[in-house]
Amino acid sequence: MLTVNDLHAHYGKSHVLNGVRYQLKPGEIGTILGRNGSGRSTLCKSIIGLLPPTSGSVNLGGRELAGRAPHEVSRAGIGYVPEEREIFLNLSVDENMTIGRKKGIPGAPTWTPEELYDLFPRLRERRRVKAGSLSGGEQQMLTMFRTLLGNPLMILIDEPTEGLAPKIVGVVRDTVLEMKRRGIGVLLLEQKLSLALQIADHVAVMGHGEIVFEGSVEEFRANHEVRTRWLEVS
Amino acid sequence: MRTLKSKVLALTALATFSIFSAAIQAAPLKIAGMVPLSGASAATGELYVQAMTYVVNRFNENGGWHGEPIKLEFYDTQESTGVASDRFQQAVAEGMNIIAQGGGSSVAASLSGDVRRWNRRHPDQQVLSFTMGGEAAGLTGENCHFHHFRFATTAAIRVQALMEAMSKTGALGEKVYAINQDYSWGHEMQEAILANADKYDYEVVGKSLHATNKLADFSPYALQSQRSGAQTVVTGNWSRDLLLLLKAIDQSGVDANLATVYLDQPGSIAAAGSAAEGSYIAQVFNAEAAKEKGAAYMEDFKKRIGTYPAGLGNNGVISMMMLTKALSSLPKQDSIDVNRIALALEKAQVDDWPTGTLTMRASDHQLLLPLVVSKVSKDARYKIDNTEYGFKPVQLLSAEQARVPADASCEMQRP
Amino acid sequence: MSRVMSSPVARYAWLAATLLLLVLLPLTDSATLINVATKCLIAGLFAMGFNLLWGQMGLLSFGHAAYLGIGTFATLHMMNAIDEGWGLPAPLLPVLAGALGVVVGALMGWFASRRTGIYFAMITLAVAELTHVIADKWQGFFGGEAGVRSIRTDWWLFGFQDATSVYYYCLVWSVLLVIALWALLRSPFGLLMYALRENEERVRFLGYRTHSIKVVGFAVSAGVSAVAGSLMAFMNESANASMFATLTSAEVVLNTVIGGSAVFLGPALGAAFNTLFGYYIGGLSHFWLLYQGLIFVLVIMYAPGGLGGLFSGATRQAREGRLAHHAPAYAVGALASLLIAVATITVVELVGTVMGSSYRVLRLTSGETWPPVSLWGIDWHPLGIGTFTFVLVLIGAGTVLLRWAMASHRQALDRIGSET
Amino acid sequence: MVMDYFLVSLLNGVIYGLMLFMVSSGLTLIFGMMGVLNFAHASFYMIGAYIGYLCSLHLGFYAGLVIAPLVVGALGVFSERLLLRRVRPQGHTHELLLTFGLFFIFEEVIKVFFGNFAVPYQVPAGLDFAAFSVGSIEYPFYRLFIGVVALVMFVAILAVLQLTRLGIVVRAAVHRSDMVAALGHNVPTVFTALFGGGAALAGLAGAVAGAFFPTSPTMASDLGTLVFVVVVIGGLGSLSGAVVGALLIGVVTSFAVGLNVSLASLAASLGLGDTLTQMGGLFTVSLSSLAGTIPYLLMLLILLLRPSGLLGERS
Repeated sequence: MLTVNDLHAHYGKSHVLNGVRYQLKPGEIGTILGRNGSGRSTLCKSIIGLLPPTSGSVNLGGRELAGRAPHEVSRAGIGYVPEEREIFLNLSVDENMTIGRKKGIPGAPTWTPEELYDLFPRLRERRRVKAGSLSGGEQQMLTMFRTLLGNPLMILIDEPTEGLAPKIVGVVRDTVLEMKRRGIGVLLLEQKLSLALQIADHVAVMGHGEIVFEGSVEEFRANHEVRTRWLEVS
Repeated sequence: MRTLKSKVLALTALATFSIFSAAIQAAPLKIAGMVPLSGASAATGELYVQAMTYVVNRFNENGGWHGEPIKLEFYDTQESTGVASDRFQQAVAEGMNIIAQGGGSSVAASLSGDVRRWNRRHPDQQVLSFTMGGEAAGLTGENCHFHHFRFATTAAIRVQALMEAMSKTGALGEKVYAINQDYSWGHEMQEAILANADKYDYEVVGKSLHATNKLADFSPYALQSQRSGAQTVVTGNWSRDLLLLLKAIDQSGVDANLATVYLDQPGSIAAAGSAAEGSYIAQVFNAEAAKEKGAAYMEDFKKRIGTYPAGLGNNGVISMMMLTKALSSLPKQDSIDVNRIALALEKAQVDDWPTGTLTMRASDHQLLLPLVVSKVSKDARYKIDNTEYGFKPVQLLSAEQARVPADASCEMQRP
Repeated sequence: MSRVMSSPVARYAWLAATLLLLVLLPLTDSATLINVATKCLIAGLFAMGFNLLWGQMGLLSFGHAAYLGIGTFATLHMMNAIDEGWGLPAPLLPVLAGALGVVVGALMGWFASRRTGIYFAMITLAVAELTHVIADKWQGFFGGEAGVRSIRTDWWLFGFQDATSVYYYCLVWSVLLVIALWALLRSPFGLLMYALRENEERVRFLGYRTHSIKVVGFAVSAGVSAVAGSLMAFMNESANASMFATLTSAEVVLNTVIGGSAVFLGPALGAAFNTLFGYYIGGLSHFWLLYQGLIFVLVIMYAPGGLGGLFSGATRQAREGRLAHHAPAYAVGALASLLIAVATITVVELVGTVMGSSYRVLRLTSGETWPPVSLWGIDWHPLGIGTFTFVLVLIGAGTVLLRWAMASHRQALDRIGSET
Repeated sequence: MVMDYFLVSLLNGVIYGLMLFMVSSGLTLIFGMMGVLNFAHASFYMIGAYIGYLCSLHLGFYAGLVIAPLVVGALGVFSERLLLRRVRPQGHTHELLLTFGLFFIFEEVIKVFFGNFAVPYQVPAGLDFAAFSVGSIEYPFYRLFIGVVALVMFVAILAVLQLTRLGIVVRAAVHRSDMVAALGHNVPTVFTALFGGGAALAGLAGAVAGAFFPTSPTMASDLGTLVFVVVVIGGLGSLSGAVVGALLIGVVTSFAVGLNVSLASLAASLGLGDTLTQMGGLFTVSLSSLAGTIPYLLMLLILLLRPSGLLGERS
């Protein structure tokens, strides 16, 4: 189980995370919503070690991970799919997959490249092609597959459907549901409300570096004030 | 900790100083040896230290200058003009009378200029400038002055000697290629090579000037000389540029003789190895050429200093021999007057130098000295750098044969 | 209360004392000392000019020798012109040389500042290489190997024939320019330069043409460097093209880093330190460049703020009355460093001597396999147990003490942290 | 006849370029991955040559080709782990300055042990013969040997980078090291390995080339800025760029030597008369004497026109 407790982080002198608390169980899909600048992506980076938090705790199944190097966090079982689909443009699809491959910790669900390609056969057809020539949707799938090959316990996906065609969004949804089926905890971080509300088990909203709302999808839908104040632009 | 190396070397020198320091007299003559003791040219500096110590010790043991031993101090120029200027200031502050430079032309030029300005400002504490190592023409040309003396050769002298000996022995051929470093020294070499063409009946089939100590690969130059069909390649290169050129020419199988100037720098033969075999050099001294006299000098030097004199170190010996000769001709003085020493130097004649007579030309203060043109060979009597090679003499040129006319641009103002 | 009152006084007291010391220095009547001090002033001014680019704008130039050299040669030619009867007043030479430096610097800066970071550094390096080649080839202006020589001429009531007058000449110019630099850094333009370093985009969004700011900064930096070159010409009265070598550009970087680029007078401090080091240690040991390199690396590793940073840190601690907490750690640290330094020097000097050619001669002539080497008045046997023990004990003790000092320093910091 | 010289010139240039590549390859990979321009990289080349020389005295020339890269590689690992990594938090400039200091120290330490002059490191007798002759020109076998070693090295680096997982990780880290770390790879360790590997390559280059070119303490400073030129021209971080840059510099320098053309003679041949010749100075300097400067001119042009280099990616 992923437990984030009282997490603070700074960019230079600006305080960007202000005591975040959050929990996610295996086999659960959680979502954190928030506008640009709400601290959503920073939370992601702090959890996975790209931006070491100034204080607080990130705990995965009893192991304290706050302040550890990214590769240690990854090896502890937290996978990360970045917002801007940071695939390695100069490498082929297969090579991108190779980089993600690792043993994973005992008991974590395991994946093979072939079964991942089965989820999105188009990528298999293009496995020898340089990743730079892939379409946005293909890149998004490649980023997710790459991370899954590391056999994570939990996966953080930043903006999974940003700018994608509806058809691809469906593939993303199916893949996320497959992760849940296998027992991975999935945390979706989104700006808009598209995919998350269809599949999430619970919803949190971030603003000013804090969690300002937490509850079920129904509670969130009912709470008009949270939506207008923290999410919808206008 | 001060200059450990020279301390080790000057052991003998110190021993003799202490004998005389008991009888303290006023104002001994002080010589400042301005040589590189650290940095890339430190080994050359060491040769001067050995050589000057050798002559000065011998002179002091024989009673010095009217019973007064000469003092010899060394200053590390690091082969940099800036540092040399600092050391000059230090030396005059410590009362030195003669600033004797060993090393490259740029330091020589800078020190000669320092001395000229110093003497203009301090007429009551004038000093002399000796150039033991700088071969740039300007030192006895446009920049000559009364207080400066050169105990080294120039490009014109070296090239003429090489051509004279090589054409006499038939090694020169009719086609000559000049490869030199692209700065004033290399330019002077090239001019000298062009200037001697008619006299020794050869054609300069190619000339290259290359960046100094910058290139790593000389094979293109070897190729150029090959292409030109040259029978002799003449170069004034030194140190690294010489080594690279030697190796490139050797490895490309270029079928030409190589005529050099600075092949006797310490370490050059060792580093070049067989690539140097057969190369010619115009040398200030070669013991084998001087037969018994040469052998006697070599052994005496080794007995006193612990090693044979080598390469440019001989310029140090020559300069100190000329100086001590001049001093001996002067009557006893109460205070040191460098102008009288300078005038005596102009008339000094050294006859016990193994390869021949040494005199000073008064018009430009250029030493007239015999030269030896030699060839790198396994047959040589004295081996170099612990290799199997040495310099086998080809021809000994007397001072008269080796002299070239004084540079017309020298306008010396005499006191 | 008294702390607040004393802080500016303490700050200016240091400056005033230093200045007084500099003004009174010629009283020592030591030609050598005055000569070295003049060199320190010139190197210091050069480093201050260089640091305007780096410390203020974060632009690292590897080619500042070019601007120093331009100032030097321009001045030498002007001095020769004076000697031939032109009516230029000698005290104005640095102004003209500096103006030339500004013009050339603006031109070069216009090219170089089109890029940032490592690319900027590479452009300056390439320009410096090319300048060096031009200086080498253009014998008419740069004089080739023999260089250009000149002589100082007196002007009006001022005589420039002795070292003291040259020293004061350089001192006056250096102090004037340092004050000007200080004023520039505190002017709105100086703040703009600093803002540019922190966040270039934001400055651009504020409506400033960042490229022009950089060009002006580069030009001023080159101008100050050219004035330093001019003073150098005035002092040495000669120069040759070798001053354009990469080494000159490298030295000013070394000086600035050792002195500390973030402290205003840091570069000058570093330049003075290195000049004195080269002059005095260079006369003592053939391996002084190695020691200088080691000091440089140690500064980078353990005192990234340089000597200036250490000094200003210590004075700040003194002002805030905290120096006493740290004093034991500093003292022990200094002692430890001394022990390690002595051990290092011993090793380097012994190895260097034993590997040297004259030692080989000594081995051959003395009949001994490893004759002793004299260092600090002691005869050391290169392979003797005593030598090894001495070195190991010193290094061991030094390391233990150093660790203690660092731990104690950390504790003192923590204690202060918990108090406040 | 002219063709012969053309071919030999070309071969000379190519082989010199390949040698430059041997030294530059590690430099460009290290820069690409961590953004550090390692000033001390050419020092590794020099140290490799000295270790090769020591081995040739006691263990034989070929032992040196194995031992030199190992020792220099270890030195690289040591420098990265104990020194560079400690200043990394202060930014790239500090790393660069640290390597700048190391460059000085390495050169001075070599001088302490081996003195200031070149040491007699020789081509072994077994390799010291003419490979072939073109007309009257003999081509030394050892030059070809240098070229072959460089080619083998290039192929080996390519194979490791293209075919092994480590290679893929390195290539990925050159562009996005943080993402590689987030996928569970220990990037600092990969960097240490790369730094050591790059140093080892430079060490091998030194052991091979030192026997042909003199092995002296100035080897590093002679090549120091030239390898920067190679990687800048090729594109910082691009291995194939380093090959292209190195070959370009090698060939251009090789041919420039043969051209005794100056600005003045060009102007004269264009019918502009002798004015430039009379002006002297820079105008009469021949191109061949500028051979050593051409790389810097090329670099300046590249930096101003296409700063990412010939094959580098635009950033």
